Amino acid sequence: MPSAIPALPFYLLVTAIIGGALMTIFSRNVVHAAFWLLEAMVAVSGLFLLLSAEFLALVQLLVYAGAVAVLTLFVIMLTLRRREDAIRPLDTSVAAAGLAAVFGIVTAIAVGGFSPLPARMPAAAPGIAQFGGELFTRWALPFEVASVVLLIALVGAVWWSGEDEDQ
Amino acid sequence: MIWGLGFFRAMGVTMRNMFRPAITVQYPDERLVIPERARWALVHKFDESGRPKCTACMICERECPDDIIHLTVSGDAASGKHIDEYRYELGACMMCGLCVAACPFDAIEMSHEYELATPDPHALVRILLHDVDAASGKRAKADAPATQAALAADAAPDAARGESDHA
Amino acid sequence: MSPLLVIVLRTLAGLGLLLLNGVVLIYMLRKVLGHLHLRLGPTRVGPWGIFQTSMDVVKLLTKEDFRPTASDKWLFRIAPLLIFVPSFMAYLAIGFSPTWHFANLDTGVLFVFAVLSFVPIGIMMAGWASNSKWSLIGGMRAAGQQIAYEIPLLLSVLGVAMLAGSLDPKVIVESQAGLWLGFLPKWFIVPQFLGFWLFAISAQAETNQTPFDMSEAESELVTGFANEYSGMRFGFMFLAEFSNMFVAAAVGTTLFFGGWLLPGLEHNALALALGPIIFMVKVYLGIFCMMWVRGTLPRIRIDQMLSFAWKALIPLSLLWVVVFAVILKAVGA
Amino acid sequence: MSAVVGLREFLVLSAVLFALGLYGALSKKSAIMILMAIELMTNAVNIALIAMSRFLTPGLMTGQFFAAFIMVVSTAEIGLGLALVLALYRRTRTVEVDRIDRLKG
Repeated sequence: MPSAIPALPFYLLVTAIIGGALMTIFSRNVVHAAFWLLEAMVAVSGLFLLLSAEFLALVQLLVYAGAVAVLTLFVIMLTLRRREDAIRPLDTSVAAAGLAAVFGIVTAIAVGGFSPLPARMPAAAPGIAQFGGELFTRWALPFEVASVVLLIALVGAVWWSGEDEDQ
Repeated sequence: MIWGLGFFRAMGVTMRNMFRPAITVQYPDERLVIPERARWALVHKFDESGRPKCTACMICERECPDDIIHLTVSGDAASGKHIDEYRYELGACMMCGLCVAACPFDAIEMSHEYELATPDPHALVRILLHDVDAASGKRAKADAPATQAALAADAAPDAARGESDHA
Repeated sequence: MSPLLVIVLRTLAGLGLLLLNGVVLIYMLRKVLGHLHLRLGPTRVGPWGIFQTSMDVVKLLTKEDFRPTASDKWLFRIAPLLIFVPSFMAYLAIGFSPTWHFANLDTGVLFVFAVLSFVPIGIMMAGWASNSKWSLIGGMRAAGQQIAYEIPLLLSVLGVAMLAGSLDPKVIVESQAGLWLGFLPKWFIVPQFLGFWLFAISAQAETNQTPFDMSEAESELVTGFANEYSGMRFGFMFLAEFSNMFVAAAVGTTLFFGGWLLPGLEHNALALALGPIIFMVKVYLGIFCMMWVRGTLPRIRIDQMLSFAWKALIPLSLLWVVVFAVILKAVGA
Repeated sequence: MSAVVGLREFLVLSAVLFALGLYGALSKKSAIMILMAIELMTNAVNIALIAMSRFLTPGLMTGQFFAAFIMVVSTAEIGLGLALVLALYRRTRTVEVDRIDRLKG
């Protein structure tokens, strides 16, 4: 039996995501921007829950809230010489706005152009056990590659940030 | 020694402590016994007839390193000295006991009165003697053997002080 | 009952449990630490001082709610909530017995770690918003500590997940039923002894307990992130810490000590009825051990703390995951 | 917007979020802000992938796996990016990308 996504939580989350993204880009305080980004990420994790991707929702929380946001905040605070440096001029760019608008319009036309987009979800939503099973059978090779990518990124990050200051 | 064994030893110590009686003295309900030579607020000694042994010789006032003993004396040697006021500033006293050590007549001592906290700053200035005749050498010779001993000690002050230190 | 009402009631029950736990744990901490140090702990308010904590709550509630003028107004207000709410959310995933739980989650253990990963954010937010360099440095230290010890904490759970084949608290507990060799309870602490030690050390650090409590040494050394907080805002952070302690002990009980199971008391009506009590007793024993360590060890420096995490705990836990996987494969084959 | 939330709404949300991220990444001068905008864009992609996976091929979960790998890659990217920002800040004392104009550091 196809099921529908309830409209109220969806639109609440949409408001949170879009609002968070807008505040991220248009708040003048870098630290506030990072916290707004975090808020948007948490709302995205709620959206994943609506789409019955529980595991990814939790990973989204762990990765973005636990790692990315804290890392971003750390770097922001390490690169501020004074507290007032957190307030930055609001960089605006007409060209970038135009490009983003063009992208948005083209995508909207493309999405609208797809004729029958399903409005209801198919009933079969596989659980976390199936996700795990698939991850270690069919997707085992990409999984291993991803872990190697992470390892290399880790080593690279340590290499870059561990340089001596007086170089 | 295996590394980390100290941790378990420490844990053992605290666990043994857990089942030993606490060394806490619950102060207002129970009190520690004050040691014999504890030095707290300064008081005067009185002879059998209730008169102070103080002769107003002013040695304590001179000896006090904090300058907190103030004697106001009237009268003269002929009619006998009269102590108008013996002022003792308890709040500034550091309980060194030099005044007691210096007193040739054994007329003052450090008491065991240690609950000295008070909300009233005026209570920290004490008038120990008020409007009394000072003991004279003649009177002391007449009726107080203890004072006689003190006077005898005065003749050989160093020896007497040495004795009292070892008492 | 309507499902919404059930959710509201369960949330309220969780909140009540959290507050009750907080009050009981603070009293217990003072008493246990006191007796470990040959002291008495609170004795004055009520018999054996049992109302001391309640009076402290009253004090916190009636204290002036003070905010530094130049602080970041909204972040300053949100930060205590961001520290408090995750530790409350973590209660939802704890199973007290086969039938007693706030929410039935397939990924309960992962859920606990996911929500608790918000705590460093709240800490950094509090440190930044206070507009004090000591708070800022304290916040960054505390967040660095939390992140560093989160990794061995997660890795130490992997061994249990491999044994039980699940992250559902219920499945993990049920797979610990029975006896090994006829006398040893089939709890996961036996095969996962090293994993348990890693878990215990990291949990002690994650909950800011004493060998690792540099981040909350706010009153003796001005290093805490909560320097500028007073009144109930500070109370929220304080409460969150004790609730994290309970969560850590509950997760440890679930993973390593057979949850609500006792050998010889499994799968019958009596076990079902006694389950929550057994669970709570185990959890409180675990908390007692945390306090015992807290009363024994002196505080270590922040750099020692971090190099211990990154240079000792994380490599050790990674190695243990690999070694245990190989052992499990060899035994299973 | 229709009362029933279908795939179309998810895709529109994803497109809007991506456009916002694009604008941020192109217009910002602080390297950290650019990285944050890129994170917004990867999140937009993840939303689209998971929504399509859920609506079109729920049994395969291909989109979910792609999203998981994107998360891995974006974590690696932000880790490296922030390390780079930190290294640049140490040399040039600035995080403004238009002030970092020397090829040989």
